[in-house]
Amino acid sequence: MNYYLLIPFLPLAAFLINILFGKSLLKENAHWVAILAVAGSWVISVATLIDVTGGKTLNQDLYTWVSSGGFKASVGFLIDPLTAVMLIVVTTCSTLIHIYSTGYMHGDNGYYRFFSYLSLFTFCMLMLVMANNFLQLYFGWEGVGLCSYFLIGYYFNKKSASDAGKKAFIVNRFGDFGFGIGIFMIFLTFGNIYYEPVFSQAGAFATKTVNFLGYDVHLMTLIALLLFCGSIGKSAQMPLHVWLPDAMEGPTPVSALIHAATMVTAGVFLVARCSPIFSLSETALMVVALTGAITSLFAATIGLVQNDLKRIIAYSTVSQLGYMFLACGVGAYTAGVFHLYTHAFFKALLFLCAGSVMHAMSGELDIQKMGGLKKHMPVTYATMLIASFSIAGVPGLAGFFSKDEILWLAYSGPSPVGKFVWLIGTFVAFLTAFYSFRLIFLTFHGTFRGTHEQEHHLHESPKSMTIPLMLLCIGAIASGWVGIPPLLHGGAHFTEFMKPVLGHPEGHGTHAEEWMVMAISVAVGLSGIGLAWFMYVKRRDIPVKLAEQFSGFHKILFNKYYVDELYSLIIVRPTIWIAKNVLIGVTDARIIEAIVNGVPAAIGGFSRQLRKVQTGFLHHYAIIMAAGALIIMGLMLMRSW
Amino acid sequence: MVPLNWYLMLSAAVFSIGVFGFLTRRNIIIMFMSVELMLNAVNISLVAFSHYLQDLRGQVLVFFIVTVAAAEAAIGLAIIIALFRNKATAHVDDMNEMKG
Amino acid sequence: METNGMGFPILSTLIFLPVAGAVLLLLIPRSKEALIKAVALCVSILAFVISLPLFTAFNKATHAMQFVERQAWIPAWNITYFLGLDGISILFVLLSTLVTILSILISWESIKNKIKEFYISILILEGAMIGVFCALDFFLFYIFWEAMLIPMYLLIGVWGGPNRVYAAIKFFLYTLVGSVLMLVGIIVLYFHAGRTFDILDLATRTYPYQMQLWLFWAFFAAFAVKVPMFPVHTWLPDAHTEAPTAGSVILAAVLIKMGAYGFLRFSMPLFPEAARAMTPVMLTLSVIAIIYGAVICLAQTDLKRLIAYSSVSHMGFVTLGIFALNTQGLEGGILQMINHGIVTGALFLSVGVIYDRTHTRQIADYGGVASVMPVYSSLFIVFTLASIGLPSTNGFIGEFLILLGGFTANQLAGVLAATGIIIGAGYMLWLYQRVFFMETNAKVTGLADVNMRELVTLLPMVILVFWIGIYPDTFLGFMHESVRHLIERVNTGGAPGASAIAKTVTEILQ
Amino acid sequence: MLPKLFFGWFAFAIIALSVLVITRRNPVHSVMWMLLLFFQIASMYLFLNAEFIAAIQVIVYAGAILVLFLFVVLLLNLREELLANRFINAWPVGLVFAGAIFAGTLSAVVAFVPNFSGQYTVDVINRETHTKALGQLLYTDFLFPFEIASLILLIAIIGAIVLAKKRMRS
Repeated sequence: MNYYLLIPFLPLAAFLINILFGKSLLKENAHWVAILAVAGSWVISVATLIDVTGGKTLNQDLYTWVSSGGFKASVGFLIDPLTAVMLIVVTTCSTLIHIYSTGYMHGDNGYYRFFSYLSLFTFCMLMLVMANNFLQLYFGWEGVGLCSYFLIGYYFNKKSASDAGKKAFIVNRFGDFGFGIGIFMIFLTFGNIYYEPVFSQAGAFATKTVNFLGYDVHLMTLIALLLFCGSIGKSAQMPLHVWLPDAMEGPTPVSALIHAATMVTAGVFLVARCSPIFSLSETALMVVALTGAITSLFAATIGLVQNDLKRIIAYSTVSQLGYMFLACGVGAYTAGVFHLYTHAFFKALLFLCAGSVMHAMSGELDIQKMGGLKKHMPVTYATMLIASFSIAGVPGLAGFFSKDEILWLAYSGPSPVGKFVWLIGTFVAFLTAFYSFRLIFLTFHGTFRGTHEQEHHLHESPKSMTIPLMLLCIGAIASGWVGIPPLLHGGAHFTEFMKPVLGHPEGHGTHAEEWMVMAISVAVGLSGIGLAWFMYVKRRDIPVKLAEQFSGFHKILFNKYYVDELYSLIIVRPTIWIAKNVLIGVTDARIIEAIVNGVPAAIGGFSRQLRKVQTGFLHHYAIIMAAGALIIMGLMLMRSW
Repeated sequence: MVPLNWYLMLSAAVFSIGVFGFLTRRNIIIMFMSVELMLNAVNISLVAFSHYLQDLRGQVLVFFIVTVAAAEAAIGLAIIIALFRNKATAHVDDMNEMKG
Repeated sequence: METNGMGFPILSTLIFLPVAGAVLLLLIPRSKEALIKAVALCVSILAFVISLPLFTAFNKATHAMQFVERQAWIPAWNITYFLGLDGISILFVLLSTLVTILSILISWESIKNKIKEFYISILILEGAMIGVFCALDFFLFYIFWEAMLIPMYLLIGVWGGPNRVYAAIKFFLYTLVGSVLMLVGIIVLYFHAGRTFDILDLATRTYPYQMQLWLFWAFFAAFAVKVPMFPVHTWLPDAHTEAPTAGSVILAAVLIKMGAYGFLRFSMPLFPEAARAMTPVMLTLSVIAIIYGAVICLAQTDLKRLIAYSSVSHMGFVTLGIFALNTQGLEGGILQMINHGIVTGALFLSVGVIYDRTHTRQIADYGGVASVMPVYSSLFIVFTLASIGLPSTNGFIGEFLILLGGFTANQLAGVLAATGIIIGAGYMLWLYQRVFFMETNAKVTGLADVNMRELVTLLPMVILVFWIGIYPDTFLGFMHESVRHLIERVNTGGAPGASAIAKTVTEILQ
Repeated sequence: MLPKLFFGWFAFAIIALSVLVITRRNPVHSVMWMLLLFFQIASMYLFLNAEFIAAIQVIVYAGAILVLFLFVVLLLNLREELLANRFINAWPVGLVFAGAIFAGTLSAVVAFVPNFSGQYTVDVINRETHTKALGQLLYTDFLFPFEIASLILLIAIIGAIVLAKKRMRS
């Protein structure tokens, strides 16, 4: 089972080939290398999945990466059910999006560059999910962040794009700051940063407390929360969610791959991977659950009023990621990962459809300027509709099963905040259905509201784009079928498959309760769709009126609760101000430089006075010399007396 | 027999006259000659010492002083010529180029 | 004369070959510019080639000095000509020989006046730098230490920017004030230890605690200025900004390493108790330097000045690692010195490349360079990322080990220092965005991409960035034994078994 | 008594001539008085059994150095100087200093009594002849300073030429 090595290194090879030879040799054929590599990875991943279902796991070091004193970290691979599922998610989405990109990016003058970044991203993401120690995880973690930086800022001549890329990287660094310290704490605690020994010894520290920066804190809570900082940054949770909406400056396939299906779910993956640590701390779990719940609600409310096609989906992503954390927080890691897995398909699909729409609209993103597109782009419409049904939780589709499992486990699970987050989750399900269909109705239904020129150009996208749409659509429908709960006479295969790694909490509730939770979730989903239809198809005047009636609230929502402005006001501007006016202006210039230049200046001033003694007149010197001679003579005479 | 002190007193007198000349004359050539005067005063005392102490080393010193005086005169006068060529004056209080 | 196992005095050759090259240059008529450059380049390459066997012949299993050369020099004062390398110093010798080649290459066209003197200065500087790292006799060390100043002073003062004289004098005086205090310290040691300048011998003795403290601060004055540590850093921005590219590169890559090297070679083994006692102060100063330098970078408008201040921040990491006094911190610190030499050296080389074309250092004069100079931009991003410590680049390995060591030694220091990484990403990416992204500035349109010579100059740095980032063991392997020995000395020197640092929480708990 | 009379004459002549040298307005006159002064000093040296030094005094000082002075004075053509003040305005200060130095020196030498006797008594010198005795000393014990003196003279010659030479290019 050594062929697993090829999974990450095929994309790496593709990256190297493209970045070195893409510009001069490959040019318009750059995609072939990338697609072949990632498709190869996909094939091997499938084979790996089959191996893992057969019960095989693998934990093997390739070589020692860093070793210093007692510290050792290697490049190594751990393949277990969690990794296998992530491999499938990553390689499948990546392959399809690579294919889609050949159409979407056609004719772009950075074609080779785009594909080399995609390959690099795939490599880093695979390194991340296949790691067997925290340092390699961190490598992948930062690596995908880097690719995200490159790809968000792909159109680097645009200021907004390069700003967004930079913002994504720096905001993530805030999260990684905690993550890094988490790794230090793990090393200090276990003397080791490999998953296997760390997780197996974690139980021994369940009740330990440790002094951290002068406070006595519960050790496992501390480690879990520090690691969770990383997750917050990478998965765009409150309060570090600000980068993800801006990240939509990147090309749409990038949004689909990185900012929906794979990279942003790395945070969830981290929590799931470290479930043995998180499970030891009720406080940490509660924080995770509440962060997830609040973020999902928060992002969903913003999503209600946005007009930018991609930003709506981006907020939806933030919201759904919150959902996954909510699941992990109530101890239902399997449900979280299950949602991660179904979400990858339907959210990637949503983005790719949005890309297809943009393609038709020559880059226009304002949904208020669209409408009635369904007759021009039937395939896009159909697939996007299915994806929206899936996210809204319509029974039978992928999103339904994963969302239902989360809500049920939140309701019935052991978590003390379970009922509360269930309530929020259900409400968010309603909002999700509403804004998803607001998007559908405004875009595809009604009459076209853009310019004539745009209308003239409307067309269905090329085959290279629609085929991936259709393939992903299959995923959006069917990917949930591996996890049909026993209540619906399914086998819950997914849960069973994951159990050895993640464990699984048993819901404590009757069948009646389970039916009730499911019914409520379906009901709120459908009513959300209904309300959207009512407001954006039937009575188009209501949204305007509502916006006027609650103009204050609408403004707050529309401006995303002013979080960006707040950060700028309390972090960015004061720091720059201090740098300019205090450090450069006062400390360096007025204190240190004043001393450094002041001492020589004082000496200089003294010598300027002193040099007046040098009159240049020979007689003055002669007199002084005579005086000197006299003094010496006087001293000699005095001595002899 | 003339006592050594007399020679020394003579030397002191000549030396002081030289000092006075050096300190007060404006003409650089006369100042220079005052220096020669001082050197001669020293020579007188050295020769006198040599005679009274019955040691020739004093006279060896005189020999060297004469050498140095010759060298000094050559260089000094050359400087004076160069100076005069530029400043057209031999009065030292007209010169303060070395003012700090 | 002790044998060094190489069959010939390799270290002396390394020191004096460049000096001989400088003498050779002296004999070439100044009109033959091409010949002067060629000779300088050949000499530097030859020195590099000679230094390569050090890399392979070095015995990693011992902390003892290797390639030792020892000869009585001034017997009356018991001064010997004593050279040798251990795991701490060997990498710096290699770095010096490499960087010299690159700085000669980068100056190929940008230096147009007094060419002969320029290359003579660089070659003499190379000899002195190698001498500093090899010297094991205090007297010899001090000679090289001061000899290094003169060519650097000339490089800044003669071939520098508009404000070069101020910067050069500032550099010189700052360094000299520090060195003089060190000289006093050396003389005190000399007499206290019964008239010996032998560093190895001195480093095995015990000194009274009060004396250790005084001498520690005397040496601190010299080394802190060179590093430069927080309150004495203001010469660096001026020197870097005004120096010609080659000067900045050598300054950043090698010269400022000597401060940290001094801490490792002298302050710690000679005054272990004082070093232990002063750890809180040093950690505080390091953390201040990290944050202070980084925050100042956020408000810089001058390319070279920004990189200079980032050096203050990065060298803060180095001193943090060194004074963490544990294996990870020390090895990380030493590796980070190499890394900083490579990365900041490369950044200055890169800035030199574009400065040759535009003759402006103002960030506002750039923008959109990535569209006109794609290859250059790719190289620059590699160095940018290495500078902000992205995993798989060398910066990551160094910073991670330092932070791990720092955090182990003092949690607060580790946490505060880690904020430097956030700010570091902030200013470097801001710089990169302003220069390479956004709309193409009129001043950069039509610039030619890097030519072959510049590519050859920058490529070794790219290779090293990834080599250390991906397989750091090649370099860390040199240090293990020497660092272990050093920690032993620091922890047990003076009062045996005084304290054991680097406890894991596990040990505390059990 | 006779030696004291001679000494009195020399002392009087030397002091008087010295004063004349430094007070003349015209440097040419000063040089002339100095010439006389040097002859007086040389004669006094004869009374101190130093024939060779007396010879040098006449040949080198009077013959060479003073002639040099004279040349320069004539070369410079100092007509305006002859009309200006001879002394600086603050000449009393000079007088005070010179007087102080005289007083100081006098107080030191007035009570000086020689209490050392070397090997070169008058008889020895007379037997060996003065020039030979001095020569032996110069070429043995003082050989090295002697050589240095020759170098100094060489340097002085070259230096004087370089300094006094008219600059061709300026």
